[in-house]
Amino acid sequence: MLIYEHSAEGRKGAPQAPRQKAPLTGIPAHLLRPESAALPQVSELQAVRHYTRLSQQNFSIDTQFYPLGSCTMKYNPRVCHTLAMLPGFSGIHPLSPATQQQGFLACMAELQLMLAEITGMAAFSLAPMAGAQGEFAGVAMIKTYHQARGDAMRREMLIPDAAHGTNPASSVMCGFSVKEIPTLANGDVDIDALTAAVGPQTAGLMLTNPSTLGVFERNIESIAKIVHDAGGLLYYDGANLNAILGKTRPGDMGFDVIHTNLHKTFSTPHGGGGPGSGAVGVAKRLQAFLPLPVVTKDKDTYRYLTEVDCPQSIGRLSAFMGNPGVLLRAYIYMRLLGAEGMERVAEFATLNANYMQAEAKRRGFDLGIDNRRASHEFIITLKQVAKTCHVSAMDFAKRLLDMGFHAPTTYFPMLIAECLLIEPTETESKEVLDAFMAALEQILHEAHTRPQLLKEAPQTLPVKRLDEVKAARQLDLRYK
Amino acid sequence: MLIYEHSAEGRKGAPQAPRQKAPLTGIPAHLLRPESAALPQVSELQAVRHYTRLSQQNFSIDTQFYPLGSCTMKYNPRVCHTLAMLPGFSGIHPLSPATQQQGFLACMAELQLMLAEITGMAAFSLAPMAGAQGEFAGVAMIKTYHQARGDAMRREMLIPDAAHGTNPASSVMCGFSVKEIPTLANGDVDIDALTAAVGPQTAGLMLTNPSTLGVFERNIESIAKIVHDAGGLLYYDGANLNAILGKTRPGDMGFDVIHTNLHKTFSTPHGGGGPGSGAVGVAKRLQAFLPLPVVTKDKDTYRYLTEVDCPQSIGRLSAFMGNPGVLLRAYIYMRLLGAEGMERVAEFATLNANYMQAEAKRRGFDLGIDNRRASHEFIITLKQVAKTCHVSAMDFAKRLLDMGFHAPTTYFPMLIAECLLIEPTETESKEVLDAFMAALEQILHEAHTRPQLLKEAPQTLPVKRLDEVKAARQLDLRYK
Amino acid sequence: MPFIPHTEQEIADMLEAIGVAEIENLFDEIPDSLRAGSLNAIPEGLTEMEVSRLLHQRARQNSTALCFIGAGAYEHHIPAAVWELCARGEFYTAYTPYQAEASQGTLQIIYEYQSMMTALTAMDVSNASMYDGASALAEAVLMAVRADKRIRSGGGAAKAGKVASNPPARILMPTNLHPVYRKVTHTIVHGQQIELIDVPFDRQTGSTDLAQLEACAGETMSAVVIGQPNFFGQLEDVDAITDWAHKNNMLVIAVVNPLLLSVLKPPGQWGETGADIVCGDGQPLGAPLAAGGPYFGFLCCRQALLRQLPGRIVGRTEDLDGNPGFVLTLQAREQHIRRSRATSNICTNQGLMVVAATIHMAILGAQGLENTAAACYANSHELATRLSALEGVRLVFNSPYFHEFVLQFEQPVAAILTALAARGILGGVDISRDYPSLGQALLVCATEMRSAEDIAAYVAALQAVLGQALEGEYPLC
Amino acid sequence: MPFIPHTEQEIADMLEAIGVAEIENLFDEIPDSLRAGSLNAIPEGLTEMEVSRLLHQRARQNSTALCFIGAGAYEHHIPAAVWELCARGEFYTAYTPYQAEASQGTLQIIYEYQSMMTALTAMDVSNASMYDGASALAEAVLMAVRADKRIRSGGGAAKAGKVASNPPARILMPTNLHPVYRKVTHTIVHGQQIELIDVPFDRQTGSTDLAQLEACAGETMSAVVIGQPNFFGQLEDVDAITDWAHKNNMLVIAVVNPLLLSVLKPPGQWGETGADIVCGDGQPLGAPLAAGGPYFGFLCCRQALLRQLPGRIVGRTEDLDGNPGFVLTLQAREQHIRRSRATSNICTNQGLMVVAATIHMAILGAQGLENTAAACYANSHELATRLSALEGVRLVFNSPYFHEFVLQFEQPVAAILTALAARGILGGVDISRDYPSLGQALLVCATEMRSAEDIAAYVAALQAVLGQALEGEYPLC
Ligand SMILES: Cc1ncc(COP(=O)(O)O)c(C=O)c1O
Ligand SMILES: Cc1ncc(COP(=O)(O)O)c(C=O)c1O
Repeated sequence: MLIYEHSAEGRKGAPQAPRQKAPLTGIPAHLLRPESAALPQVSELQAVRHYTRLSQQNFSIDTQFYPLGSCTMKYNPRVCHTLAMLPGFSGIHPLSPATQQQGFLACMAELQLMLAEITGMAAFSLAPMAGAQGEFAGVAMIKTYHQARGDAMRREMLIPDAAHGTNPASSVMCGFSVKEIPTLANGDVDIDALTAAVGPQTAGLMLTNPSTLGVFERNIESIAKIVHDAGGLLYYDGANLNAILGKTRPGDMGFDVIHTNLHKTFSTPHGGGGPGSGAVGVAKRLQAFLPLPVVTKDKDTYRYLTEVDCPQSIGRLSAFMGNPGVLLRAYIYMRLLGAEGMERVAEFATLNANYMQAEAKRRGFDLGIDNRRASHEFIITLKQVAKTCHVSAMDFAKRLLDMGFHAPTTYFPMLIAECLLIEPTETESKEVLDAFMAALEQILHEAHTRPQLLKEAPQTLPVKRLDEVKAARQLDLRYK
Repeated sequence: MLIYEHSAEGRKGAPQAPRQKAPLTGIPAHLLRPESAALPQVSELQAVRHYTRLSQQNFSIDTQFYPLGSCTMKYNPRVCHTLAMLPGFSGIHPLSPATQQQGFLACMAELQLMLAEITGMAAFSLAPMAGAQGEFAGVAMIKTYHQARGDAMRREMLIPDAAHGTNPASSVMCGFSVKEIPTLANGDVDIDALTAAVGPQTAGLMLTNPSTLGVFERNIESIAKIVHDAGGLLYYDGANLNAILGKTRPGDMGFDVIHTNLHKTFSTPHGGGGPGSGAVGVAKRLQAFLPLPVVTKDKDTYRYLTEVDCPQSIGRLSAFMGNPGVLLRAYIYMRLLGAEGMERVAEFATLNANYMQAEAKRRGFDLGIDNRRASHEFIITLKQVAKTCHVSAMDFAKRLLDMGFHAPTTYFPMLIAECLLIEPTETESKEVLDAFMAALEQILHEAHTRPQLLKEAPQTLPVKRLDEVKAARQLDLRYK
Repeated sequence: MPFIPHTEQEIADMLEAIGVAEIENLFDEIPDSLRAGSLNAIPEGLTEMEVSRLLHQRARQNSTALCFIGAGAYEHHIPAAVWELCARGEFYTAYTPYQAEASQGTLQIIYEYQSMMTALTAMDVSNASMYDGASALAEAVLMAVRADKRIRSGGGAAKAGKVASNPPARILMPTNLHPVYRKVTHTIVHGQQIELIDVPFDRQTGSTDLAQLEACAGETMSAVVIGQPNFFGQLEDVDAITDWAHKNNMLVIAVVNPLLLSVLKPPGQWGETGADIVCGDGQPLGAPLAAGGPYFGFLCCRQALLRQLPGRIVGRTEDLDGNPGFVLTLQAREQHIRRSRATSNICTNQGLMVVAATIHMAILGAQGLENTAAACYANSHELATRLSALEGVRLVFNSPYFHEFVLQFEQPVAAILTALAARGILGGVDISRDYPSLGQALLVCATEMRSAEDIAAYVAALQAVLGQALEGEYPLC
Repeated sequence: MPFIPHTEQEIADMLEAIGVAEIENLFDEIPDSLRAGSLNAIPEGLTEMEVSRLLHQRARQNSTALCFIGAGAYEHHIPAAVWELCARGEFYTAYTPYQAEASQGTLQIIYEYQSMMTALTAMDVSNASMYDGASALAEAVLMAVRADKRIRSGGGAAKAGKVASNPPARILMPTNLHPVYRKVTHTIVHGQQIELIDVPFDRQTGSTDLAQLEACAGETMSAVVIGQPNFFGQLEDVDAITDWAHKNNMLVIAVVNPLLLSVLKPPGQWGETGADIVCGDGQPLGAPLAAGGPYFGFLCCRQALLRQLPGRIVGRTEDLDGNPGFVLTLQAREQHIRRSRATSNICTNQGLMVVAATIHMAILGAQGLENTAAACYANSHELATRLSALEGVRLVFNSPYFHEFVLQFEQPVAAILTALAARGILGGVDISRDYPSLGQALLVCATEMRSAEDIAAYVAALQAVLGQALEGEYPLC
């Protein structure tokens, strides 16, 4: 039932708003709203009950194992939320003088430094509001860099075919054309193809490492050399940073620009679709181009750098300062972990993924890429089962929901047919991993014996399988 | 699954506690614990997931209609919680000097005054921690009053048979014996029996008005006269105060002592079994006996009254000040409502109950007491259906759970066979009341056509009907 | 209408269904003479915004000074997850779990709580909570008396009103128990003719004086109460007292701090056979100070005393399909069934605080509790050493204490505390009036929350305060 | 190990299953040359207690002065229930609702949000949010350009890289729009060769100058942007501008404050046929100020532009049994399907803020929003009247404004603000540098949160400040 269906005309008196409507004398009638907006009219109890019950219809980390590959669905420590919501932070007006927000700015300055250290970059801007905006900012910096050197012909961005969709989309938003680089069956970039592709038109290469195939790009040093030799820059998509925290640093691999998804690696909650943060880091030669604002310290006082300080900046990406509430949560998380805690993240995320990969193989699943170390995630391909039993990876996913697990990422990366991309994260226990693997094995068995169980799944959720085709064909996008 | 079943030996390092265990040098070995307590060893994620999922196994006001008679399960405004949890309140040490808690004490002083005004009593103490402790305090004050007057023979407390079990139990804890007074079929106290029962041994009479039968005691003035003439005092059990807020006042009816359940009438949440508050109010002649602490104002400063100020007090009931967090929530609620809002509480609680009563009758149910106004609650008796269809009030209750409603109170008051005591409260909408009545009617129909549906209910909850007899026979009271 | 969802149309429809013209008619059974007038002392309703502003103001009027007060309520770190979970509507707005199938969340938590409390105390059973530590002690005393066959013909407080002629039951209560606990116990039990007999403490150690106890050997006492640590923070020789009591046909009632039980010998292991009843305040397990509550009382006992245990108890059972589930059990002890013959009048208890304590213990685990308790020990000892090194300050007792200790001054403690408060330090509790024999005595506590800087700040402030004249800063009465 | 649940035994078992001796071996594909050294700039881990202490300290270092700043972020009362519900783990810790059946909570809320936003704006469709108001404006500009058949051969930003030789698309951007919105739009769109053409405002009214617009009549412009109210808080003649734009083959992009839409004419009703694209910042609907975010951008449009709309969209559909349910739909617009030819690169958006806004609107309803908006209006007018009555202060514009207004001073605004801050007043935003033609100009706002006393405090403080010498208090640069 929609909140609108609990509404009754004439219900009123929310105790949250001023009791009376002050007169709007002086506004010409033709600028005023002729009748009230059609919003629901419900009591606070009705609203609380409705949204509490809706919440219960979600899977979430706090209720289920959520091994969504590429998304790093780790535990979000509660203290990050309660501290970030302290009135001393939640009450700051973004345009209040810097002197009035020194406590907040101190956190941001330290966060910039910590991110630079863990990634091996020279400087960071916290401005981008999600990974994709970080990519935009990074690619725009690459563009501005070439332009600033008078190197205006570099119009092409190289992107491996395994890359996330945001990589090509971001490049195009910056005015680049995109050239895809193929990936070998072992998961590494095809170096020959890359060598053939680079040239004076090459602005740069965008790479995720470990890649979206769940393996570490072993030739990263050669790749960096090829691109750099051709005059291009290297962009690091930080979505998979969780796998290497404290173990190896993108800056040391040769990357010039990087975005980090704080809502993945640094545990800020995903909120059912954001807010996130795609903080960007750069090597020295790109520092002047960082998006604004950036926090700096003059003597004992923190303040934001502006266009006056940074005339070469690519500019601003939001009205104020990105998503400070998210940044605070990441800051708190990093302080809780410390250097030693970060290294543990990579170790146990990797241990969990490799354990599941070994178990998957043992239980008869085909791996997307065989005979390699998994990074923090790995891929199962159901191509064979699909052919034999006429069930799809999507059917597997839906059946998992019935067993109380969120499904892994399906059909991404696109290179591997009928794939499940599985990322357990470091915060899950062996108990959970074993239960999940047992469920997967049971479903494999069901696929052979009772495939309709998969096709008709889910059966235990608030709704059964939803008709996506109908949704797109007979558009119903709002309550009427 | 129990939290213990998620435990693994050797899991450790809660980031919430000091990292190391400091040495306990100087404590003799025989005073120390030889081995760690058998508590579960889980990660924060495991705990959060476990308890989040357990929470989802509860019915609650925030998720379901909860018409539990005598319990006043109204909406608990969320702002009462967020404000009561402000660090400025939650951080106060109870033994810090009064000068350090003036903001808190100001709220308490005003709460005392507001409760006195709405009940018509001379003074209040906020000390009792639930209704039953309020009863204990009130009855103890009656005892002390008689003793202070040298009237030591008054050893008997009169209590109508419809009364809540806490009334007789509280009287006995104070050293009284209990005499039951019968109730007439129309719900009023049997005046003749009362007249016959009073005497020089009468310490007082405990009454709930409106009574637990859901009707207003019309002869309250005569009753008060009879008891007072015999030298006894009148005790008001305030569990049903919601019905008369702002409409009539116990003090004006002649009551000498009263407790109010702030966790009912004044909307502090019940928390799955408390904490509550049973603040007690008294007429002038009992003021000296109020339990401590009581808040007072000297010039501009608030402070607690102590034994030095109140040598005749019955004493203290808790180590500090009752349940301040509960008291704060009640205070905030009362300030939100104001005088006009309180009167509306009684009006709409009564409207809802009478509407449901009329609907129940129209839909073929037998009323516990017919042809009277319901107060804020009313009774259905299923005696006839039980006889005809061999289903019980409990079966009705369980079937209601399947339909998404919490059950009304069953088998209380004991006077009325196979009864459901239904209290909707003022915060529920007609939409909800109609849905509930339709469900009741459907169950009545099912009782005649498919009684097994009732007997096997519930079917849709985390567990099916639980075996209470087995629980009591084969005691399993902790994880071993 | 704030919080009331009715529209004009719905009101009209409902009145029509009832068959009255207006809401006022529904109150026509109330005699006119009793109708209330206007409620002048109740201010007009506020909007949520207005009430928020008011309460924020009030919150700011309470101090945020550094707290070195203990005496039964302790400032501990509470993991953020605890109250984030407790405040979930499904816990926060449920009633007592009368409909078991619709209350498995609350019921299972209570079962887990009972498991954890019995583990901490090493006792057989726990109930689902009492109001607080002080009232739990009173109930423990009532249990002991009911269990004492020499006093009463049979269990049940029900007889109380009728046995006034019996000899009064007696309980040995050391004076080094929390003074308010002793007062509360008196308030609650004296209606049932129970006498609380003082036992003095040893002036050197602050602990219960075994010689004094020995004077009561052979007398008919239902129980002896032991606090571990006692009100002064001093440790008692619990084994010796327990064995002495049992030898003399008395039960042992332990009053303990549940956090410290993570490192101190649990009452179930005291002496040869352990304590019989264990109670205390659960505040150190997840309850914020909050001006005194809500906290909760815990109450555990040996299996033999189970039927005397007041309050709710949850048991594990099975559903129709044989799956495990939880219910309230042994309800025949309770007032809603047994009425005047119940073990107690308690009904609503402190459920939500039990949820908090359970989650708190689950998150910290035994190791977290141990590290916390040990940090309290270390901080208090550090503070005691440094304070008592100051001129004019001495530690009163000479035997082991845990996280509270008593200091003695030459100047009036009340004046010292006022001067400290002006420097942002809540220095402890003045116990001079409760214990005149100790002179100008101050009870001080430093939990794990007090950092090295906090401790240094106290030392510096006290040094400054003692160095100046204190005349007239505080009325001495 | 904080947040890591593995026991030594489990680690051993897992390594054995993998077939390696130690965890380190799992990293053996990383070239040795690339292994990281120690991370010196990252401090040691803190316990939760330590981190709480630190963050409380940091929180106290931010001011709690009375806030009269607006300029795109407004201090409004947020019902307590909003964040109590948003913070529930099921909302807070879910991912984007890719598995629809396991995400009906989030999906239904987005559908309700789309319904409410289209109701407020009187538009046909809404997406599920953009990052913020400024980036939403940039996306609106991109939409308008993609929709402009005169500029591009066909939809899809994909072509951007290849059409460098096309004539640049142009958009009319009044200078009375938020200066940072204009900057952000430039940052985001200029890579696609889109030109933003300034339109000056009328010096008397602060509103868009129709005469200046008329100068562009006949030129190929993809759209004109209108702020209602504009950055100065002044109201625009939206009907006239909308009709002018449509007559001249331009789309109309409205930038609006969603709270004020409860009382101002909705963009869907501007002029004869309404605006085409509506965007703005959702902050006034339930987001705390929080140093600048997270807030969220909203983006609505007419049905005809639906396929150009970036971001997520939720549709209602049916399940196998024919029961209603919700899914992400029209995903072929998005980057994860369309990649380089997507409408935008946006992926993660501001989901939780949408949950907050939906609950906020549900609780307040139209009436609550209207009363709030009207209170902002009343407070700002009261404040403007009283401030501009002071010597040396004048209101710059002479036509209707809503809840922000511009004052002009003879003394430097920067110095005045510093002096006010010292008196606990955040007096507004100095816009002198962005708008030199306005002289020493200050943008001031008073929402419903500012009580009569607050307003009086500002007036008194400003009076005091203006009465004193201000030399050198603030560097003027
Ligand atoms: C590999 C990869 N790159 C980029 C992104 C985009 O990040 P965001 O969703 O924060 O914009 C994602 C996240 O979905 C991703 O998995
Ligand atoms: C009529 C009546 N009296 C007394 C009580 C006891 O109140 P409490 O549970 O707060 O102790 C109740 C509540 O259950 C009640 O309904």
